[in-house]
Amino acid sequence: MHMSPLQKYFFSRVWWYLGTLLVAICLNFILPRLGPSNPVDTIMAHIKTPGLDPKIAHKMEERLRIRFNIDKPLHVQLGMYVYHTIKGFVTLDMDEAFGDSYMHNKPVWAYIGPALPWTLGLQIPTLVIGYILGNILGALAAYKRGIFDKLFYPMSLFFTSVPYFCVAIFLVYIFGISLEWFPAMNAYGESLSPSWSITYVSDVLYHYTLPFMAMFLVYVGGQAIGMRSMSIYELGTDYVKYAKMLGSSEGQIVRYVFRNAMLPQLTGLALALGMMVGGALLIEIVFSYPGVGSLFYTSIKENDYPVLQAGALIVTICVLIANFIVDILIGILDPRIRVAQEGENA
Amino acid sequence: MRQFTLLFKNPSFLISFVVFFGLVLVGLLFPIFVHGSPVDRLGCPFEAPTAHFLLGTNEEGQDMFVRLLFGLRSSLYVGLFAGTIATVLGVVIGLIGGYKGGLLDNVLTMLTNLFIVIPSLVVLILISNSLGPKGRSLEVVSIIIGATCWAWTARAVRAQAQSLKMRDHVNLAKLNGYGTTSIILMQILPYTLSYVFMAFIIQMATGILEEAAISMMGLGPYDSVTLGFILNNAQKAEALVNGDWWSFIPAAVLVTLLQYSLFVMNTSMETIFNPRLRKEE
Amino acid sequence: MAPILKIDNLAVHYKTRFGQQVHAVKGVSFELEQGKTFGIAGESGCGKSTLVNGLMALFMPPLFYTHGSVIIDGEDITKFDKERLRINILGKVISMIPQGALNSLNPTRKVKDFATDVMLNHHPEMNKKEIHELLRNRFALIGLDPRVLNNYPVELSGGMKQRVVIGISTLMDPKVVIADEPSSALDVSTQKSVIKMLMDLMDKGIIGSMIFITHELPLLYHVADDIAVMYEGKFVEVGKTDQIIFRPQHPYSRELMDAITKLSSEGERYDAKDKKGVVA
Amino acid sequence: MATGTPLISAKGLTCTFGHGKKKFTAVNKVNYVINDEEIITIVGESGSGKTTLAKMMLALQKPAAGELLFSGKAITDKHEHWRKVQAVFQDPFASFNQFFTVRSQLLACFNLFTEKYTVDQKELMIDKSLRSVNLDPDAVKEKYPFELSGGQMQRLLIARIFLIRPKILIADEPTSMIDACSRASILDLLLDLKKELKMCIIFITHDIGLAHYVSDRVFVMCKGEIVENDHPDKVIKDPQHPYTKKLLDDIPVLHKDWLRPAK
Repeated sequence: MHMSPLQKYFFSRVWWYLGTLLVAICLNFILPRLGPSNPVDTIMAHIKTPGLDPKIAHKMEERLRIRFNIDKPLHVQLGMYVYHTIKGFVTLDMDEAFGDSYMHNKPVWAYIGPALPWTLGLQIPTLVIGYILGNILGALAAYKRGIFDKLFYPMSLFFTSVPYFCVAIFLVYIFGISLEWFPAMNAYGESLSPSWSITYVSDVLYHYTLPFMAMFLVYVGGQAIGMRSMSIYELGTDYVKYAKMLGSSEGQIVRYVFRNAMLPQLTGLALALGMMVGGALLIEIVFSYPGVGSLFYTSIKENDYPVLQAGALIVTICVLIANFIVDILIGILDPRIRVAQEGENA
Repeated sequence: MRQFTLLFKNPSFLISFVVFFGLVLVGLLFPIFVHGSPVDRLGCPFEAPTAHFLLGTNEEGQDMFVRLLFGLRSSLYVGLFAGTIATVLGVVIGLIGGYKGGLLDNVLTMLTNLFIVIPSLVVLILISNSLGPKGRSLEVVSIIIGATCWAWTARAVRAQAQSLKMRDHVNLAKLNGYGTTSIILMQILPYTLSYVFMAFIIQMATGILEEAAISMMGLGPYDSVTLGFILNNAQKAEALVNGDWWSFIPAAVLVTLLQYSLFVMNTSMETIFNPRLRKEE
Repeated sequence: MAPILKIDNLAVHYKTRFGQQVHAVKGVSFELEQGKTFGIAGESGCGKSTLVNGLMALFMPPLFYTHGSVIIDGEDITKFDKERLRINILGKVISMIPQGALNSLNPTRKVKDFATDVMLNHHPEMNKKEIHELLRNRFALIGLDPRVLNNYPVELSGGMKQRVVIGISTLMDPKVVIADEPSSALDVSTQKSVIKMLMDLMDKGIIGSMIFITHELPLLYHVADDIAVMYEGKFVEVGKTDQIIFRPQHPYSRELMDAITKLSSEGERYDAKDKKGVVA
Repeated sequence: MATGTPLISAKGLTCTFGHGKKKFTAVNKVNYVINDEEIITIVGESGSGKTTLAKMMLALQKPAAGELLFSGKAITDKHEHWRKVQAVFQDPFASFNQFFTVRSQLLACFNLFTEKYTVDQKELMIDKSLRSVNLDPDAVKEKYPFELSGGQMQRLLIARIFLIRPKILIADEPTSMIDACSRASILDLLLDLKKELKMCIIFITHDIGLAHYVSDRVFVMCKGEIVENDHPDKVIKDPQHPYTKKLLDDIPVLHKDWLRPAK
């Protein structure tokens, strides 16, 4: 079959990410079992109360043992787990994919499903806006230098080095508690119930301000620092010197530099996504924002192990998808990658 | 070397260096000056700062100032420990993959990319949770942090090793009859040292950060007060909403200060060591 | 005949990051006539490449103007402000062919688009279609396959990139072209075709005259009418090509010429009597 | 004289890189014989396979096929091989580790030797080798490579050869990174060394002038094959292969029309 270089690149990435997904699913099974106790013991320890009839407890344990296939060899357990997860994803049956939470006798998806939109709604806009603005500011700093850069650089450095949750804490304390400009907690007022009414939406946006700012500041800082040094590098390249010698305008040069420095920035983004998303989950805890991050927090507190595991998988999958999108963007924007694919063909 | 004298002439490096090592000294030497226990109930819950309790007390009436000092010390300890593990792992994996090439390199690169793409915090949460509260000593937490955060260093060191192995001084060492281990240690490693040193600083910062992060989640070490643990307590006791600033702001400031000073040290070193950026002036 | 370009006592310095001034070009004078090629010979580090910037009056930090003049069309372009220099002179009246042609093209821009950018800088009144037409014609005229216009630089070989760069540098029929080691990274056969292309551009009148900088003297012998030998930022000797190559006066030029004649396929062979090897 | 077994002989020597679609043949079924104390020049443009050919002789690159014999024997013990076959590389700046002094880098050669020397003996040998390449031992021994000039470093590389005293020296573009004026003196130094050690030198170069100046025989390489193998006068005056003809035609020389009719 004849494929264009871009298609080839696309498919090679698809395979890579599918492979990574499989590894992630396996890790998701293996990692929780590294410890001394198995999931059934963990759950039982939580359920057993002094008043519980030992017979009922025993019966419950039996059922859990069957559910978790705990008596089968580990590789069979792994196989079953991978099978159910993938089958669930393919048939879009999330209850099959993630199973039930035994703490509350509800399917895990009942927790993850409602939490995910809040997390995505927080992460995606901050990431996109932060990325774009950060790059513009970074390029400006590299190009203008001078006073602007002298002020801007340490500030960006500050925001990129401060942990997300610390920024969140400072913002909550200053703007939420002391000044009372913005609500410090939750995603919407307690008296409201979710609907598409203007009151509700504007209340959500009002609550959105501080968590958004906390993440946004860090993203912008990080992107700006990276873009600044990439642009400085690009400004010293031969093609920029040549363009200047041919009388290219400043604006022209800035456009070249911006475009070409964006590419390594995108690669950097792909590499950093895992770190960034992990850090940003903590923001939700500070704001009691009802997303996956807060879900982690409560499920750890309640020792609700299936929810934790499912949350870990869903976050990993989201990061993999984001990574994949960035990779494909790079392939589209950078002619060098297409040519490299063609070279492999020759 | 000349580069190091240049480094100490760089004001931002100097300031961050002084701040960081100042904090290290405080973390090391405070028991000489401050006596007190981080866990004993010494006062009433949520006492505001006074001359007696410099930073007030928390929900259990523990002295926040003493807790903060202990927290600083254990956070630094995690940073150093986890940073060392991550750096050593990253350098070893990167050097071997980059120098050896072939199948081994393919496997190591794949592993590295996996660790980069999969969010390390998620992995940390799963492992820490499975260890159970009794399994998480400060050392164990440091080790698992180190074992999950090496990939960035490995990636960069691998790239360097790969280009260095083409250099003629490596060929010359081969012609002198030296083996792989000796060549990696004597001919490749020294050239990556300035990078490795910078990576170590970042890894220390990562170690401190990741510990604070999982402690915030409630999965921190059981045997020590860390800065993350203080924040977690404040969170649980809803100190934030109640405006008891002394039970969380100082800890957050300390984490920030540690991170910022390490980052500034790293970037100012980069401008000195990295000739690409040096051209800028 | 009046010279097109007159350089008078031009000096250029740059500042190091420790604030020291390095005088890379220390007072250089020469004249260039229509249709002639002026060769500049010297080893690496003698200030040749800094001189290129000086000749274009293009002073970008850390490079600074010290003194002297560059007179073209009766005007001293060192006195021009940046915008005037950029719009009226660079690429249009004085153009250059860079040393590192391999990296001189923007890697993410098609040849056509880059060339269009260059044209639009000087002729904003033109539209893209006109420019593309002009590009195709010009590339065909100078013996370049117009199809390369649709390529990205990575898709071109080293020799092809160099030719594309020459094509772009001479788009606006510059009066003076400065070629800074235009072929040193190429293999000999490609080098020859590139030099031929340059000479052809001169014959066709697309280029008025040329300044050719290289450390390869035999090459310079074939292309230059006059040669200056540069050493530590100064011209130690300037003269007609034959005189410089065969009867150099200055000790440095003499040493340079000796070195090349000794190691040439026309020179004497290493004393064969000492050798024992025999052709199998 | 070319009696008995030749010093180096190659039969059907092939080297490939990569595999599958990306497979690239750098050296393709090459045959040659090199005799004792000969000076051979391998001329070729970049990508012609000359450096790969040299690396195979240096046992730095394994051939994919064919045989390569030294005095009739295949390479078995690399240590022993490197006692006999050594190299001088193109870029003197890249040939030394910037982190060690000149002395310790020369001391590293003793790793090849089976003989045991005392520290004093080693020092004496190093001093002698440095003097033989016109370097003052006291002035350079404690220096780091970056404190020396390119010419000095290239001399150091030659001093190293003087210490090891191999039978075969492979010199990969030994003068291309040095300024024109010191080029000839480095070359003469190598040739003097050859006389003293009675070794065979194989120059790898793209400079046909250099080949003409020094060699007994010139190999011209093109696309992984040796297309010419003869006395330099013969190769230059009467090239057999069309590639050589074109190459000679394209090199600018002083006494021949190159571009347009003579001035």
